[in-house]
Amino acid sequence: MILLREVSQVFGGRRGAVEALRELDLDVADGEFTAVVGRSGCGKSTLLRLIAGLLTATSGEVRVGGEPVVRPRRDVAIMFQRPALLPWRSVLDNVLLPVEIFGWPRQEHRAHAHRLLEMVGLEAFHRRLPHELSGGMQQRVALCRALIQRPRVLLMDEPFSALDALTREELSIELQQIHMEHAATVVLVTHSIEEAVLLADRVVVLTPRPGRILTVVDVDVPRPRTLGQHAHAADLARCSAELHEVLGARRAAAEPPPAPQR
Amino acid sequence: MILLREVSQVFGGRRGAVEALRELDLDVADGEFTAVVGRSGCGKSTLLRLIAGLLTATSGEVRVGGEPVVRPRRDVAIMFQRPALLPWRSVLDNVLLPVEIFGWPRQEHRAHAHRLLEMVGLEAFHRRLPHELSGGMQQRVALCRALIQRPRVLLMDEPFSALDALTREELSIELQQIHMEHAATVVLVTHSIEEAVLLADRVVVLTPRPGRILTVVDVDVPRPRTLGQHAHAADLARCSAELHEVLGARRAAAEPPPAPQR
Amino acid sequence: ACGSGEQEPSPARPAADRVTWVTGFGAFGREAYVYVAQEKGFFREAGIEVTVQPGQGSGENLAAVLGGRAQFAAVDFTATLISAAGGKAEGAVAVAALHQRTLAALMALDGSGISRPKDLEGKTVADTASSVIRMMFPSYARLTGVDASKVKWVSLQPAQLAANLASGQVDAIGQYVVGQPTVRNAAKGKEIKVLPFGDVITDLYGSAVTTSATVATGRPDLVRRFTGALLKGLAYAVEHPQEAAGILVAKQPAQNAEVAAAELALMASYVRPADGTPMGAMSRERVERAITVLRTAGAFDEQLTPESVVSFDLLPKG
Amino acid sequence: MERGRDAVSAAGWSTLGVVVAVGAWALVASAFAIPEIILPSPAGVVAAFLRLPGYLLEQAVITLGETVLGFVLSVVCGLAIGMAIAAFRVAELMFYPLLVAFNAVPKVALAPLLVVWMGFGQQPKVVMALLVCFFPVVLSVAGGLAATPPELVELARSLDTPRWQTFVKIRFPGALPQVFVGLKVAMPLASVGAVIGEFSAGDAGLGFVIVQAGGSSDTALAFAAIGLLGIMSIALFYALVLVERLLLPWVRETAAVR
Amino acid sequence: MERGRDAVSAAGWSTLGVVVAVGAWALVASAFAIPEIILPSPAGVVAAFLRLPGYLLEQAVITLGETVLGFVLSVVCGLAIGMAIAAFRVAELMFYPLLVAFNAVPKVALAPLLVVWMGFGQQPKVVMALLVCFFPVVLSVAGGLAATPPELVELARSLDTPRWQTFVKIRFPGALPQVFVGLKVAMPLASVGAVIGEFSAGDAGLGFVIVQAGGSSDTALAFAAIGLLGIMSIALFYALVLVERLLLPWVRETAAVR
Ligand SMILES: Nc1ncnc2c1ncn2[C@@H]1O[C@H](COP(=O)(O)OP(=O)(O)OP(=O)(O)O)[C@@H](O)[C@H]1O
Ligand SMILES: Nc1ncnc2c1ncn2[C@@H]1O[C@H](COP(=O)(O)OP(=O)(O)OP(=O)(O)O)[C@@H](O)[C@H]1O
Ligand SMILES: Cc1ncc(C[n+]2csc(CCO)c2C)c(N)n1
Ligand SMILES: [Mg+2]
Ligand SMILES: [Mg+2]
Repeated sequence: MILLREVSQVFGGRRGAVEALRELDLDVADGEFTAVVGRSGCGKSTLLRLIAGLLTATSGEVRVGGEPVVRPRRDVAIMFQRPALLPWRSVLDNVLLPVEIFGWPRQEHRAHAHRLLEMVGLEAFHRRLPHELSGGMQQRVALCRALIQRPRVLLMDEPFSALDALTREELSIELQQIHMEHAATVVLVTHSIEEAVLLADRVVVLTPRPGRILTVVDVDVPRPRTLGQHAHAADLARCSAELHEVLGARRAAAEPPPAPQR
Repeated sequence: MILLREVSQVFGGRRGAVEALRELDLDVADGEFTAVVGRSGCGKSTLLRLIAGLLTATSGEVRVGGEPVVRPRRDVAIMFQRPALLPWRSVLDNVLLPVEIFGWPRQEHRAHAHRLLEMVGLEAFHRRLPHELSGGMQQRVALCRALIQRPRVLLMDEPFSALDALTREELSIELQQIHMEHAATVVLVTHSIEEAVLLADRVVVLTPRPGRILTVVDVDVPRPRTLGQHAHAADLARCSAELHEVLGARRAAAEPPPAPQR
Repeated sequence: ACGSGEQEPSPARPAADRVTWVTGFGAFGREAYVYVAQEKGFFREAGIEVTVQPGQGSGENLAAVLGGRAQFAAVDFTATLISAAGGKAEGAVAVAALHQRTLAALMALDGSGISRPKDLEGKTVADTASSVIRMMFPSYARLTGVDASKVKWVSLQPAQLAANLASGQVDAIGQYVVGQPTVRNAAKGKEIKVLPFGDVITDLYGSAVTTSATVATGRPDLVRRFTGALLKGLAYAVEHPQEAAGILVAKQPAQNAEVAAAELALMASYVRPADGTPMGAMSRERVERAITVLRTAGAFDEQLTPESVVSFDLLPKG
Repeated sequence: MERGRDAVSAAGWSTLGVVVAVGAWALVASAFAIPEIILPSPAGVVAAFLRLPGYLLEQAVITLGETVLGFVLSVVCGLAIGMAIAAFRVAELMFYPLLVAFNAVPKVALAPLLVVWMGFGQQPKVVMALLVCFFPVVLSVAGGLAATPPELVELARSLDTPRWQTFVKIRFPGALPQVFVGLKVAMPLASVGAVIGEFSAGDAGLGFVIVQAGGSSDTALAFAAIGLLGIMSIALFYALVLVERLLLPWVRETAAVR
Repeated sequence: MERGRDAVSAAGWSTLGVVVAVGAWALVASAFAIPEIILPSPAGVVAAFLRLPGYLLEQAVITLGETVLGFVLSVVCGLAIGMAIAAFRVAELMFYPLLVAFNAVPKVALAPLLVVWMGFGQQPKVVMALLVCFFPVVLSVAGGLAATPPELVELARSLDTPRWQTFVKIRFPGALPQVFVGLKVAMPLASVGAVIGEFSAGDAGLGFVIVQAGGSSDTALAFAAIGLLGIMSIALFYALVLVERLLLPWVRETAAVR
């Protein structure tokens, strides 16, 4: 479904260029759920932008559904790292924005929007304006806006970063559910290894700037998955451990704290 | 150092009022490190705003250092949930903003700013503008801006939410270091129980809207702490488990996923 | 094209011709005669329905006539000559003189040290930037023995002239003779010394009824009827200045009836021909001499024939 | 209750402002012994108004009509041109310099042209009002549209939003606060335009009164007309502010405090 | 290279715009057989310019000086008043209505006063330019300052930033893009103001040329002066755009694409 070949992205700037991605190759099969992890600033958001057709790669090839990506497509939805809500629209109208733009029947999708808001626990807030919401609530509205499109490819940039563990887990489960029902191809950027392992078929690990693929960890655990006391808990834990290993988090933490710098 | 008595906060709005906090009592001792956890939208950011003097409580009393809070004080620094960087200032100048405003000698604090940027891994970016940074990088700049103030009270609203596990852990250690060196009173809002337990003396758990104190978990583990294979790992794990228990996360996760809603 | 008529169609002659008349400048007392002709029914008798529009000065009035927005306008004939010589007023023709001598004048406050033309030397005189008075001054200066180069001119908007004279910003201003009551009012009743150019430059006409060649050749009958009625109004107005002023103020409440009456009284001697020729008359010889006077004064260099600026066969006869 | 008291104190301050201004004027007029013909006293102006109240109000209504019509047209044209400039680089390159040049032309100079084309009626005054005031609308529309936050532009792009929909649903609503600044600049200019139109042709409206009064050196009457013009503009301006508040409640709610 | 080609194509389009406009003008002038006195042909205007090129340029320089000086003063005053209005509610309540009313006064009506106070020199023209164009600056400054993103206002408050520092370091830089829109509106107005000043008193500048040409019905000469005025304004406007680009590089980098 998604194919990247030797994709590099360099940002020019008055203070010199920044190499965000270097010669990245990636294949995501139809219906596959891929998680992307990597250090802050390694190019994860840039990767999603490239797939979404919002950026044109400095070099290399990006294809979705076999066609080269030259501009955004309507069957590809992206949920940004920032909520990007329209401040003058109510929560409900923000969720319905794609429906309006696609010219879909509003009445029908209204019901869908209400269901989604119900799901993320914001039904009571559907008539409010974004500035009346907390950070996490805004993020959930953005999630609903991405989901209402029912896209073939769903790109999500840290969708749960502003959410508490419980909400995060509930929504992970919902997302899994939606993925299973619609067989959408999902690429999810996250900083939570637990989340990556819980949701993804494959976890792609990027190196720090410039972003290249360090490794890909396959998570061969049947769905629906939950963290905790279930049958495949051990499998999940193993994947998790492997990722922690690769990312070097535990190792670094185990070392004595670095000498104070002043 | 910080004292809240029967603090309630109600937001008026054209669509009806929202009760964010209800009759909250909280004491934070001088030099204490308090973490606040709770579900999205429960009033954590509101709580920080009240302590920072950015909001006046609908009812109740808020004191810092014994004095009623009527307006922001310069010995109280707050790091917001959103980076709130000035788009026309370079990274370094953004970090130096408080220095300029406080009229401190710029030259001296320049070095400090560079050390902080070094610490968060952004020294190479100090001349760039905010829009050239990734989400996590912006958040780190905001962190530096809060730290350069060397405040007596440091209020942080999900400071690491956009950071990968490794960076997050590195910065947690730095933050601990700074807290130990300066004996600052810290209130940290977070969604990561691990982080709360790693850093805090006490973890305050808020109920969902309206926010009230559900429970307070004390973490009696000497510093410096690290997650992992250290002496007090078991203690930390116990606190962590207790919090998970209270927050209901694990429990919910252990249950079968809720029936699909459509 | 016809002016937008605001009046009821005349019941007597439903097929009345509709024309627009543009006054010389504004709707001051000196322009009251057109309202008189209207009010007294002179136009109706001539089978014409007239819409009156306050004018903007010579240039704009010529433009209105040439552009076909108005059929007739009062235009200072000196300005018409100057514009025509520059090739700017092609097709504009005078069909009747309103003033037999130019109304151009300079005015000063009594006691300002200006009592005769010679006193102007070394003084500051204000006038509108486009004023014909300024263009006539060299002739006036020559005829009165004034060294024109010793007079300093400054430009002001028309409405500012009196105020600046009254407040002592300038020593004298260019005005039409009929402006005296207004200036006296502005000067809080101080007496005004008037130096009329017409006293020494006798060849220049004042304003003339001006139309376009299109109307002049296409509707000669309309022109005759119109000028006839208008001049009737003019005669009536200068004979009955109080009544005429009343008619004006009824139409234009912002005007002051006393000032208007005084203007009309002052205008009387300029309107009636001295030599017994009919009102509105113009002669080829005088027009020729006027052209010469202006060319000598340096107002223009080009050749100009009287026929190109005056429709002699349309002039009022007896 | 709060709001009621606020409104009262607001009205109080505004009145105070007017009182101070009129007081300063009276003081200047008398202290520097400026002749009445140049700067009439407030009392003289009021007296001039009371001489012809009916006539003046009648003329004010005429000017008001031209102003409002010209303003509405300028909003329509300004929106169209501003959007074209914001949307098409070619439109910007081709028309921006022309607009700038045109805007620098003192419109009085165009009056004879308008008279020839449109006669002596209301039409040329309305057009004059339009010409004088549409440029601020164009610039504020173009400026506001160019200032859409980049994240919202990216959102629109990600939905493959057709251009006009991006304009209508995202860029334009976001530009509205700035557009209203342009409208507020344009509103008083519209009345200036109408008055300039009246200066140049016709025999009605406050502009005509000003010319007539000026020509007869009746400065107090001219100032009375000018005063009416000012009052009219204040009313129109605050009507616009009201429309803004009703249309854009979210701006007030999120706007910066003082 | 890219940029070079862009600049060439930009210049090309702008030239095309001018050519189209002049062509349309020539066509209208000849097709409707409009008399020279009302709408001279482009050729006539060029001929009029070539008759007196030195004189016209000299007058243009005089007007340019007044325009620039008036504009600079209006920026200074506009910033001060705009900031006062944005900072103090009392200032807004007291002075806003007065400013609106004042802005609606056709400035020609104030010319006599200026002449009495300042005589016939350049000063009253500069003041006229200032008076005509400072209102857009005031409104855009006040509007821009009121539009600071709430998170930045909160940031300033959290640092207990003194008010003036909040203005200088946070609200004002953020308002600059909008302020420049106001300056762009004001710039051509400044030249209108200077010309109106020249209409009213004095014997120099393009405004004087326009009035004087009107008297001898030399409309072509008046249009030549108007044309110079337009060219001058375009130059000043784009100088301002250049200053904006140099001062606010971040705006271009983050600004919305078309
Ligand atoms: N300005 C406001 N106007 C109206 N309601 C508000 C406003 N700010 C916050 N609220 C409401 O107050 C409640 C608490 O908000 P707050 O931002 O404190 O939550 P939070 O705990 O920080 O959530 P999160 O973890 O999602 O950031 C929410 O329900 C929100 O809708
Ligand atoms: N518009 C831009 N101009 C210049 N550099 C940019 C731009 N956008 C991103 N970059 C740079 O590209 C690199 C990758 O950015 P990106 O946003 O993809 O990181 P990320 O992996 O999403 O990080 P995070 O986890 O912090 O969000 C960063 O170093 C950033 O500085
Ligand atoms: C009140 C008043 N009325 C008429 C004139 C005379 N006038 C008006 S415009 C103009 C120039 C001709 O184009 C002249 C001479 C005046 N000065 N003041
Ligand atoms: Mg990112
Ligand atoms: Mg929050």
